[in-house]
Amino acid sequence: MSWQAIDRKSAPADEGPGLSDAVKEKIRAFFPRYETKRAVMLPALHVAQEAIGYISVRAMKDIAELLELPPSAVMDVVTFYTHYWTHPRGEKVLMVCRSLSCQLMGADKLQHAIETKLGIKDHETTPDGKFSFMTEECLAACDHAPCLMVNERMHKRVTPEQLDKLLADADSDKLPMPRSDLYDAPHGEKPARGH
Amino acid sequence: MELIQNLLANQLFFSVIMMAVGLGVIAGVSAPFAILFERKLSGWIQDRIGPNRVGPWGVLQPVADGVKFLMKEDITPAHVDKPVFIMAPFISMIVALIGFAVIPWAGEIHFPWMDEGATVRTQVANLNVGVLYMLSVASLGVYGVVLGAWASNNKYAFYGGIRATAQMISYEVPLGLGVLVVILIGGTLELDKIVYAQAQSGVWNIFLHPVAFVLVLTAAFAETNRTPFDLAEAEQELVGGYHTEYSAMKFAAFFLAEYSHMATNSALVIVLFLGGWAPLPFLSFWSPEHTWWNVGWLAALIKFGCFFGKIAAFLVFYIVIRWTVPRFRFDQLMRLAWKGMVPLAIGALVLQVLMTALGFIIRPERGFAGNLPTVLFALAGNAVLIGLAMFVTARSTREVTGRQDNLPAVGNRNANAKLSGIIQ
Amino acid sequence: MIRDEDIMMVAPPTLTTSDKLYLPQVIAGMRTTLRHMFSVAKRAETTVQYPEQKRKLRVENYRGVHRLNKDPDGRVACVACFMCSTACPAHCIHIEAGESPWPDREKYPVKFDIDELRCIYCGMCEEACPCDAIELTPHYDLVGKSRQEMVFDKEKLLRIFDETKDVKPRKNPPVTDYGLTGGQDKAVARPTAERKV
Amino acid sequence: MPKITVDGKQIECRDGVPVLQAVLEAGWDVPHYCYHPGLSVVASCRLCLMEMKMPHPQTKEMDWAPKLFPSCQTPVKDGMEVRFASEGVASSQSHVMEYYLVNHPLDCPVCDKAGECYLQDYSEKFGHASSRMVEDKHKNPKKDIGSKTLLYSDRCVVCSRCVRFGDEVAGAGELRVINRGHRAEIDVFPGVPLENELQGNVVDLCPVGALLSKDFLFQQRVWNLRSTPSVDPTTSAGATIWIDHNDDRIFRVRPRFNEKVNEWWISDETRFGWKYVADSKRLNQPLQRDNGAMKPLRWEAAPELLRRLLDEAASADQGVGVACVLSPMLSCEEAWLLSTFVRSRAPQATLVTGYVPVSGPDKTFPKGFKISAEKAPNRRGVESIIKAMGGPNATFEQFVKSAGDGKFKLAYVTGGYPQVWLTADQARAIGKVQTLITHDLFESALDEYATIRLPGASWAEREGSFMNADGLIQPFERALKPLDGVKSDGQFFHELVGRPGLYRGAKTREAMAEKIPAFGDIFVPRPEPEHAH
Repeated sequence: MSWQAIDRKSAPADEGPGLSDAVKEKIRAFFPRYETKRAVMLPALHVAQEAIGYISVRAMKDIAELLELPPSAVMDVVTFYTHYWTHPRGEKVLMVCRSLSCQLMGADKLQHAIETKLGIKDHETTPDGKFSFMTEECLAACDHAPCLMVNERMHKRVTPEQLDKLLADADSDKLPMPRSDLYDAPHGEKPARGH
Repeated sequence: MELIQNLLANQLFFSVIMMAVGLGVIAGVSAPFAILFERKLSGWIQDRIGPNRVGPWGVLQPVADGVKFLMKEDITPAHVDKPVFIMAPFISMIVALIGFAVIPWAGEIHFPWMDEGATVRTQVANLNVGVLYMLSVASLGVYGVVLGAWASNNKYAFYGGIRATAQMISYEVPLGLGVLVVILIGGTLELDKIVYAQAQSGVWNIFLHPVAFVLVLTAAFAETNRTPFDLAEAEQELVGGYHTEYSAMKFAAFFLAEYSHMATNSALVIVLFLGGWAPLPFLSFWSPEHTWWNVGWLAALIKFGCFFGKIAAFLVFYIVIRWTVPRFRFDQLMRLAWKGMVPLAIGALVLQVLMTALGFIIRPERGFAGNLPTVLFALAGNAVLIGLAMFVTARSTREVTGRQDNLPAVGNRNANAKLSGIIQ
Repeated sequence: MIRDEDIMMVAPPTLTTSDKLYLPQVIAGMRTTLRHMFSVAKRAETTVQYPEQKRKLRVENYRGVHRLNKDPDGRVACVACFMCSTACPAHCIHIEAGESPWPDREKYPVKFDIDELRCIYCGMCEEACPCDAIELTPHYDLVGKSRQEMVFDKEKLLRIFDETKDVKPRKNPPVTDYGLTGGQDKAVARPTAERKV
Repeated sequence: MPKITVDGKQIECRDGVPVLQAVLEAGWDVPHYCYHPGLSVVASCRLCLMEMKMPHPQTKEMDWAPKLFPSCQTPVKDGMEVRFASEGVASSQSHVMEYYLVNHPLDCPVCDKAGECYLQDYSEKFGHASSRMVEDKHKNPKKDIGSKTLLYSDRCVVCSRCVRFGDEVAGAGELRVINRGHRAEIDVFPGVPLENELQGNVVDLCPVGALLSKDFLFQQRVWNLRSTPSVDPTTSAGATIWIDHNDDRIFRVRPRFNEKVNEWWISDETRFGWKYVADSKRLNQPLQRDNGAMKPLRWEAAPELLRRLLDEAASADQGVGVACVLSPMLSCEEAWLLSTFVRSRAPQATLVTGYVPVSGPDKTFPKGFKISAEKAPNRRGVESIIKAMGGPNATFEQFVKSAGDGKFKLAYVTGGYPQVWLTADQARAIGKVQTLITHDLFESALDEYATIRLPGASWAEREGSFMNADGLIQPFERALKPLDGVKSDGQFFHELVGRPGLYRGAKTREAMAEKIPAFGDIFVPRPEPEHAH
């Protein structure tokens, strides 16, 4: 077919890293908490993304195998949520809100500044692997618009002028609490909520 | 030389010659050339040139056509009644030709080498019931059409045949009545005598009975299946009508028969109404005392020429009518015959009967002037007839053309209401 | 469905007595017929002695033999959508479609035959064509020795385009973007501005 | 039977169906994409919306509720009152249609679905005449997602029928919706293509031209095709199908709804199993052995010749030495005509059930769709005819054995299988029969022993009925003219028996039902509602 359809029949040349046995074990640990294995999908994906930085094709296959689902079902979920990355991301992911309040308060200028400064667009990563950029539907902090999130840390009322400083700051993504506390721990103990 | 002269003095031999002339000239030459002439004329009428590729001005077109007809594949479809199918076109042809047997081409001719007072007739057979013979032969013409149509075993052909039958039967009535008028004028059935009477008096029958003339002429058109009476071969609805299944020479026979028929019928009308071979009306060209018009080659040729010229003129008339008048619808055709022509023809007949009863009789020996009162009376009678016809027609509410109110309703109620409003 | 208000009833003409008598009208008709018959000068004007003389045609709308247009790259413009053969009342167009060898299109006619003897030159194919690929040319003197010869194939129809494009240029500029590229290649030819209106 | 009022008209409907299904069955034309009676309901296409009467919150009087409800997700309830003929519904339909067409490419001329595309139909009936979209259309790529299927995701309306079919009916779930919002598209996991035995159905399911069969791609425009109702000839399940054909060529086979057998689906085996019909290797000339060499035989002379041969073979012993192999590829009517013929000349002739190809075990899919292991359509039909005819009978193996023992003087062997069905050994054993008449589609190992070899017609060129493995007798019609030189089997047997006129399946069935009453009871599936898809 010379008018070429994308070939989806053969696996990509680089499937990326798979899940190690330890990570798989970590996912299996979620199984007793839910009625079905399918329900473990979201935590499993988080675990996987945490382990290898993004969710590779190989990882999706591994998860599908663990959850006894067709791999396409995993891909369905992965592509539905914007926070799951299907390709490697940088150390710091900058997220700019594109919802109404932030946009009114100048998030578009902020986005433009980031894009020109780093030379990347939505869901792209700088060549040096330091920064990735994505737009976000709502960061739930409209009173502090425009917001910018660096990894899991929220920065409020960010202006393009502050951007240089922010990018230079090595601790810009540092959280006020241990990261693991953000998620439900596997064994049922109540995690401490941040902020 | 003497032998030839003797032979030429022999009526039988002369009849054979006339037969040869009739067949050769009419069927062999004039019919094909009438076809060419028709095509030429129709071309002119339609601002075209007409056939012009074969020979100068296309005069060899009939030859080319003839060759084509002969060389073409002669198809006899599998489903036809074979003997009848093959016979039909030739019946048509023969019937069209035998009518010429009684046509008095140039009356009687006396040649110098013949005995005093002896003459030969330029006629194949001088029947004392010539008119009847003509009528019966003309009505035989329908056989060719009907047999061909029936034998074709094809619904279109069959419809054509049915139409032709109904049409011929209908139009023979006014034709016969019109001819009867002429018979009553001269009191004879002999064509020859009818012509001599007109030639002697100079009163051509057309001047006595123009209405009868028009009726006979119209009926003659219908008898030949020419437009506007060619319903038997109406292309729009019947493909080719009765000759749908015919091809090659068999079709050509039908075709030639039509043209021969035209010539025969014109000859009949000419004899009956237009003085036959008499060159001019109002003048006496012959009387039993002065037979100079019957003597010698020259007279014979002039007379023959006159007759033939009249036929040619008639053919032109036929052709011009064909390209002028559109075809009738079948119900119109029937209405014209039965409600128009038959009453008028009866009227003409009554007129002639009245004339005979009242003594308004043509006496050929008196010449034109002597017969003037008769002519005037006849014309007055005809005027009355026409007036009556106009009176009746004007009073008739039924539309002669256009939509028929007894047809099934079409469209919607609204529209029909509008329509009936228009009709009433 | 014909609506009531669309029906127009035409009243049959009312006939005068002379109309009803036929003959006066026949004679009036004959006058017309005879006038034409004797008007010699007119006759010469209206008849053309084909093939020695040829009539001047209005090239834009004459419906002669078909041609298959080419796009600027010289490829057949047809996308084998079968609209012409569907619209054809004489069923004289026979198409076999296949995958095109070009990246910007997916379908093209592998075979495109028109039976010029069956064709009634109604121009419906031209009307139906969504990419103005089939057009009727002013070329009308069309002869052949066999029926087979009169079935024009794709190559012949494309050749006719080469022969006739000077006389009759393609009616509309070629439009190659029928959504056929599937968005993989943004740089596709766009309809010109005038056409977009 | 609940009664509901639709557009002021009361209709009776089946229990437990959605309003949409009920009104479709009652003849309403309600647009819908995502709803399919064989799949779960998601109510995502928002086209089948209706107005419904509900008690007013304050006055408690029944009144039209201000919002619209998806009729596919609302089960019928006795006394319910709904309407589709309202301005609100019409405007909703037209606006939803406009949304669907925002990004849909206008490539109908090259789209194989055009003509049976519901986007086209609904756009025409319920949509806007023109698009207000002035921006460039968002174009998703074309995807090669399997050996038999192509996905044009730019044409997709994301009704998710194919996804649900994969999950629920086929059980493989290769297709998924990826991304979300206006970026949503259907896709497979890279390297895990759509390869299941029911995959062809997604092409029929797709209401637009997004999923296309590679086999049918660019072959024909659908409006040129004529559909003939038929029955699957490849397995004993008896799936009912449509044969879509034009100019005496089959172009595709589609499922025909059948509530008792295959519902809305067919397997790929059935869908693509017709290819042998157009095989150039098919026999197309009756042959007769004359001094060792095969000479052409005229069809007209064949009945007389067969009668003579049969009479000769049966003259001495009432036809004990005569065998007739009734292939399970024959229709019931044909098997009956042939056995009647043989028995009329040789009352003691042995009737043999032909070879029944079997491959693997039966396969059952999650919702109960079955692929049967028996690869012949009419084994039960032939068996019940042999049983009803009485007299000597045998299985195919027994026949081969006794033929090898030289028991038979004459044998009429019918084949008609698309694949090779005889081993050389079997052929050699059957070849011991002195007068061997074969009637087959393709050349076989029997040919070198055959006295007369008749070419058979494929099922698409015949008519009659098949009795499926569950005993359901389902008629099928003739779709194609037989190949040049081939006579339809039924017609030939009809002439052999000496019945007047042309062979018609239904006529023969009537005559047959008089002799074997069981065959009077044929099953014709109820037609699907006109506006359903």
